[in-house]
Amino acid sequence: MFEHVLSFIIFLPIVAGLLLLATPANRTVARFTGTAISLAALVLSLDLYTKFQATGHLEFIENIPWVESLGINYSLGVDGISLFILMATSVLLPMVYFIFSTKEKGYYANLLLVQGAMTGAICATDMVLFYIFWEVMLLPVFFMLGLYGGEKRLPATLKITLYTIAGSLLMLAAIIYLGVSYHAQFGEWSFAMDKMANLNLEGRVAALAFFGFMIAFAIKIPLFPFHTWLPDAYTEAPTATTFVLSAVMAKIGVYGVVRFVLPVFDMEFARYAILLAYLGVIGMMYCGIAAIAQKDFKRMLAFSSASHMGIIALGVFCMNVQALTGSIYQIVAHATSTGVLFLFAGVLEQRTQTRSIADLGGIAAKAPVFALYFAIAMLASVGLPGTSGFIGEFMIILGAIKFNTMVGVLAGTTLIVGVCYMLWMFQRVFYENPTPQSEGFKDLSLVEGLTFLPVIVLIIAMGIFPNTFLKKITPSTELVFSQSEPAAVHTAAVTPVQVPGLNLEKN
Amino acid sequence: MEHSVTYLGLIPLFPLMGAVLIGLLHVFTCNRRKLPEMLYGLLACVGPVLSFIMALKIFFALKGMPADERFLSQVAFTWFSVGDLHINMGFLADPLSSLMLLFVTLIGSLIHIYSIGYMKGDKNFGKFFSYLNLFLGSMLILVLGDSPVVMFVGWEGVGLCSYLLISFYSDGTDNVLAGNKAFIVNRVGDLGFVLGMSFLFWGIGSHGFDYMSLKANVHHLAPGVALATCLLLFVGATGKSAQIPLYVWLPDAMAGPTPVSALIHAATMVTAGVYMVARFSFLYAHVELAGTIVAWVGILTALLAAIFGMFQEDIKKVLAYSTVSQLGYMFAGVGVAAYSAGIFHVFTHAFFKALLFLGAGSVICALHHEQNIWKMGGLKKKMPKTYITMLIGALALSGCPPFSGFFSKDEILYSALASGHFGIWAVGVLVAGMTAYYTFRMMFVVFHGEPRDQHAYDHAQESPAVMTVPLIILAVGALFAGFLNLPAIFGGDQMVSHWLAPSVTEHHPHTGLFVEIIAIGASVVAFLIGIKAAYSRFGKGAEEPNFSGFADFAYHKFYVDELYDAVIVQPYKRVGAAIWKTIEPNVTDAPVKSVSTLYMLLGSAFKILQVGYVRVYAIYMIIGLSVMSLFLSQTLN
Amino acid sequence: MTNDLMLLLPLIIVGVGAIALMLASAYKIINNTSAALGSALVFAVAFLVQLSFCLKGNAVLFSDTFNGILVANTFSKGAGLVILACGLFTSLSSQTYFKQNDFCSPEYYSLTVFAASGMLLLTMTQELISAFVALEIMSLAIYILVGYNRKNVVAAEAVLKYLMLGAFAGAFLTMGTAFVYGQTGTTQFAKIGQYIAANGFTQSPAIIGGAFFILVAFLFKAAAFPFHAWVIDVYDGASMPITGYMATGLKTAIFAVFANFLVADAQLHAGWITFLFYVSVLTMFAGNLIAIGQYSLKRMLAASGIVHSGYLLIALVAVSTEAFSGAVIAYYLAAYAAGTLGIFSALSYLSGKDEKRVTFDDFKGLAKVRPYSAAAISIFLLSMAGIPPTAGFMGKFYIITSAIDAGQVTLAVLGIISSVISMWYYLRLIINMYFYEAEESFADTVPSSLASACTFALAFCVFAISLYPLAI
Amino acid sequence: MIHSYLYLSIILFCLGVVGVISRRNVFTVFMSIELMLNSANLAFIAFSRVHESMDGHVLAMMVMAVAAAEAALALAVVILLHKHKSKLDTNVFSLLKG
Repeated sequence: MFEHVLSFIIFLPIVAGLLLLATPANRTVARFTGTAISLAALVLSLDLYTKFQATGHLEFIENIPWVESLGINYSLGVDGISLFILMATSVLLPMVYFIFSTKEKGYYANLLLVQGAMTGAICATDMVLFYIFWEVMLLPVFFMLGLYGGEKRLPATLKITLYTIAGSLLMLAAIIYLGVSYHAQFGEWSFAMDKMANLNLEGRVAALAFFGFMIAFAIKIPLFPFHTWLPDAYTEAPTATTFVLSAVMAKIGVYGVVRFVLPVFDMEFARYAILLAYLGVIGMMYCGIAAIAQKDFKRMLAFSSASHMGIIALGVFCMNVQALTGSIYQIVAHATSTGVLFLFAGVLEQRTQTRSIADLGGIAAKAPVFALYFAIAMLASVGLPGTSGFIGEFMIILGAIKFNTMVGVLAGTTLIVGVCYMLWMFQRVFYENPTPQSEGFKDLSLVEGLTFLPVIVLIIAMGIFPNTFLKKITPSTELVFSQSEPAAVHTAAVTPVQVPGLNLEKN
Repeated sequence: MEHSVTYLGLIPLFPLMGAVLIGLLHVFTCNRRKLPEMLYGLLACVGPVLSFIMALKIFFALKGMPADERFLSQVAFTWFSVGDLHINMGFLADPLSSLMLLFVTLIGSLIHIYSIGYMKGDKNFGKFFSYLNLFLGSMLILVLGDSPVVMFVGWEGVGLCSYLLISFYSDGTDNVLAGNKAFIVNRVGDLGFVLGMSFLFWGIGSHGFDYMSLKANVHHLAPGVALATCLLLFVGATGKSAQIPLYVWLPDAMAGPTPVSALIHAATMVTAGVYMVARFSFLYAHVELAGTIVAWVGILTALLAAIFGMFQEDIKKVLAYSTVSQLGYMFAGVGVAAYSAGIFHVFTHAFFKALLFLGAGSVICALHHEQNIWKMGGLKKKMPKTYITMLIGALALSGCPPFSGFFSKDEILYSALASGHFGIWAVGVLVAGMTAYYTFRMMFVVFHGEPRDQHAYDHAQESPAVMTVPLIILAVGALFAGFLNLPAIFGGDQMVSHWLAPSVTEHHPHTGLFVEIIAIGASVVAFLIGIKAAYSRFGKGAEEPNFSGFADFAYHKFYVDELYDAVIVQPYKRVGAAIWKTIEPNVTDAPVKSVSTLYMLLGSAFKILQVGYVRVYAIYMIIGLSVMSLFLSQTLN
Repeated sequence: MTNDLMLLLPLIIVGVGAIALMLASAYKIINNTSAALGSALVFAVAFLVQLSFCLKGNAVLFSDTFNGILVANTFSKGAGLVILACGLFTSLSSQTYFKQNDFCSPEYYSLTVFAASGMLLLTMTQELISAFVALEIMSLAIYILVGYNRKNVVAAEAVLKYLMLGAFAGAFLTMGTAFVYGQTGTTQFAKIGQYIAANGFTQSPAIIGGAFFILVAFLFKAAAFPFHAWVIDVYDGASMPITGYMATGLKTAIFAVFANFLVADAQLHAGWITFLFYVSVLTMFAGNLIAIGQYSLKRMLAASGIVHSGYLLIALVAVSTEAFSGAVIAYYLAAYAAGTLGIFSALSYLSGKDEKRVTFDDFKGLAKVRPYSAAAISIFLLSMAGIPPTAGFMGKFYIITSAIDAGQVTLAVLGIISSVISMWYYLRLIINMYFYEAEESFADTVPSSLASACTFALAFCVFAISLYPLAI
Repeated sequence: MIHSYLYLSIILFCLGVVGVISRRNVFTVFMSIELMLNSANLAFIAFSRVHESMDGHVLAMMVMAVAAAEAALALAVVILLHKHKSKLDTNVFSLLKG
């Protein structure tokens, strides 16, 4: 069984979800099934984590030919980069079932489906398979958002769906282009990710394919200025969906860049990295500043999430191992901080029936445990040392300085930007005097407290003992750059797009 | 000599564990039944006291070593390691950090004890001590960290704790705002720190990013990068240590409980900047320009804060500006490469400033949280212990020989003069006079003269022993700490300077006795003039003045807060609103919207074309056919 | 000879079955239901026979059978399979449809089978006049089926439009055939190809003009821009199962003969590439733009049919004349047929009496009342939209791959953009079904029926086809 | 000689096209289509003569047969339409549009 553990982690939730939808199960059964299956996936993932060798290469490989004439395989595998996103998915999603109960069965079924699809996208090592999971993971979100979202859910649903599909279809064209190029250059069909690094891509079409990938990922991440679907979708979506979107799905966009764009399009990447890095930085500042103007705490968190994603994406564009590792680390950290903040926002909304910051106040005194949890997640989100948020952010800024001083300095402002809106919100919601809505605020129940506890512990543990986690990531990230070593030789000949900014070496 | 030990990590761990324990106890009990305050108090004091004992142990361990090999280190574990970047969770105790450790833990412990009395009856008693312990723990990490990154943990930690403690009375909006301000302004500084670290790392960090390795490789650093690093790190220091232009948070930080102010101003937090510059003395010594900039920023801050201090009416704000001003001195000291003098001033300042704050707290407590000095007066009789101890503190602050402040401040001014920074020295002397003036203005108004608020005066009484005993201990420190670094001219042997010598890169200029006497003389004269001026105006009781002209301007702190608000805060908020209300829907989202609009328009156009007349469809076919024929004849020829 | 006839067996079965059904209904031997089942039986038997031929492996290319008029290769067999399956599902869902509509007579099913025989012949034909005859066999049957509801003026209008424009296009086909015959002296694809290979395509205006006219006729039947305008109205006027039949079976047959004609010679194909490029792009976009403005589901599906014709034209542009297998086209047709037929069979039982529910709004909240039907419809829509893991996605994937492989990157990208645009109107129906409260209970729909069985079988097919690996 | 037949055929074809797109009467339209088909037949016969084979004649016969079937259907449709609206103007039948 263990050689197929990835398939199990992927298809257990999918099959369970489909069964739930197909049978007249009631919502208690659905919730129970969801809990059990997601816990089962967690157990499998933990087992996988402990057995992971950290060689830097893919492990737990499964490979079954599918469309042999085109070299499409059902192939799975994880390396240090995907392992962490996989773990974030498996660890975080079970929480949802414990926290929110007043929903229909389809809600749980969709959650299971999205979990399976996301895991599939993370583990797939064939581009076509990846694409299939990539698209499939949008569908449950579409239904969850449309069925269980807030009042203005329909425009938000349409926008996120059309926007992301538009991007991903462009990626499909790019994927096919890669497959065809591989056929042209090596005489055999293949869509395997690891083979694509051997491709020698040049010219205008290659640049277009690069943008095909980049736009798809930029929309998913979302990178400025492709983020406009985000505030509405995050705000209107039910909490669990927002959580899934921000904690995992957005990360798969970043993961895609690392997996596809970085090894395959080394030339284009070297040429456009600076532009993309600026987009990341601008997005971070833009969304961070916009967050301060929000009156709805969920929307504020949405902007905050977008702001952080800008920084995470930046780490990938900096083309050095510190920044990349920082990004991967920050992916998990962000999932545990901002992602969890969305869950807390859901708890707030559930108990006070409002999302307006102005309607709340004084909750810290009413609910000290909740306030403590919230504060820890918030501090992780603003990157306080000792929490998970710091390590990644620090390494990204460090790497960005190396990449381009100007970008690095701007990236550093995330320290300030993040803290501004977070403290402002914390002040309004948790400090000051209670309002009628928050007057009877109940603290977290024992079950809720225990459910969140692992994440809170994880936030602290990731801040204090990051190396236990990094040990599994770094072999893979270091490999990304050692693999493109020969490419680096000819990327040296590439003139990057001219953007103002100092270079450290020139100082 | 065995330099590797295993107990360094315990020093910050004691208070941190206390913080976690107390915090959890508080969180889980505060809304049910209250635990006795004494339990929290005891738990809270255990950590700092144990740390203090450990600090003594370390001090003596170091003392037992040969002077140039005085260090202890501990690598607890690898914190993170990626590529060239290896960061250990490591601790380093050398003379510099051991000195810091000693007084931080000592004063920290005293403040903890004092707080038991001060916070009596507060509903968040447990929370307060949890924060206080956390604060001290962070500071100890900052002091002990063996690399800039570990230091940064404490650096940010104290920032966080200052936020938590300043907004401790969290139902008041102003308090929380003050907390926010402290955290955000500190974050601005932290940005500088992080960027500085990054530059340093890419410059020389690949061989190891701890102080030892950095010191060994500092000569490889390109001059430009070195200057940038120094200045960026100094930006961090201005944030933490409240220097121009980031000093604005410190006076507002008075919103927190008074022991917190004492802690922030004396033992932790604000001295971190000075300590950091001293830590990086090898770097600053490498770039002279950076040092000069540091010194000038410091001394100008000292001047500015002294001006503000002369017109404050809140007893704590007077002290707050005096702190900013004294910090300016310290930076002037480290800026002119007199690191030991700067650190010595940190050391003495810790005693007398803690003393003054705790004394002020005692006064405030006695007057039921009245802080306006113009509502006080004549308290000398009611609170003799407080008065005497505070007087000692005030004399030390003003630089009256032989109190501790005199020696340390004098050392700085002398160093400035000796190293040829005449301007800095001159401003320093001026500020010394102003310091004496505003300090004694406060003393005279509060303790002398007639009571201005009879009702409050009648109810005022001396504080309990748990508060006064720390005052007395601190007073002893404020009196005698100066003798530890007695310069040769007074027959001393500059113990502290020699102790610190292995840790900091400095060279003592050799000047004649004449210069030294000028420096001392000028300081004493300035002190005397200042105290005379204060006495003549406030010595026999004075009424609250109405400010006008420059005084009014200074009373309003040159409107710097308002300026920042108008230039930075409000525009920032407006930009945020503009992005959300205007830019996002009309600019960023415009392409998306216009595409969908275009799409719908084209859709309705095509709908019109479906007219329903079959003849027209035939015409479409013929038109299409004709166009295609044309096209064909074009392409095929 | 026996072997040749064996390979024609499906066609023979269908033809004989059609005649038998016609006679039986003329003599009133059978009622509507048994006619439906009878036609379904004919289709099923023919389908199984065809399937057994397909599974038997590579058939011999017998170019001289019937003097080179017909051919039975993998492509024609695959297309034949699709057509027979379409016929089968159409018959079955018609049976349910006529439980709610009362204009049925047993001849209806006979005509369905007749149409299928024309389609089958069309897939196999290798000659212009037999193509014309097959086309007309198919079309005449379909004309009648479109106007079958004689009491309905809309159906009459639809048949008028279809017949008039169809005959108009048929005239072009004959004129084109005449030109090609005049220049080459033959009407067989293979010999035309030889002639062009020997003498060059661009040299002779008669061939160019003739081929152009033939293409116009095919493009008309395939509903390509600018010959698409009739499709919307005719599909709208026809009854549900027939609309589905037209959209799938007829299209399959047309694209089969289209492809067979185009690959007759490399020069012929090359000569039309640029032309077809623009036609396919315009077809996709025109279809999309028409579709977004529609309120009626049938009209929307008709317009989406135009878009899919555009994709198939991409495949035609990208086919290789040397090693033509038609696998991509056949796969796409199968995938498209599964989706479209599925929707129409679902609509056959959901639309109610006299097709009273046909607009988007009529299906609001369907998921609350009929969750499984709504789920099936969503699957079909997603397949048509090309969302994985449905057959529609794989079909689109193969088409785009073949286009890029043939160097048509621009066309591929435009195809992708078009499918982004198409997403909106497919999603619109899903949104209506799922995200609104039910306005009515759909109580009058036939609860469990042949049509619903077809629907779920097709929903299963959508996934099954997607997993079936294709050998290009 | 062949050219004359071809010109005639093309002229007839064009007349048919013009008839289809310009006339509104259903009958006239169908007659125009018949004209087009017959012009094609003329071309077939003429080409048959050029190639000196009988193929063209066969083809013409085929086309005539199909045209006859179509015409029969067309007449049925005409009757149907007349029953509905009592008019044979094609513009009357424009319920389906948009």
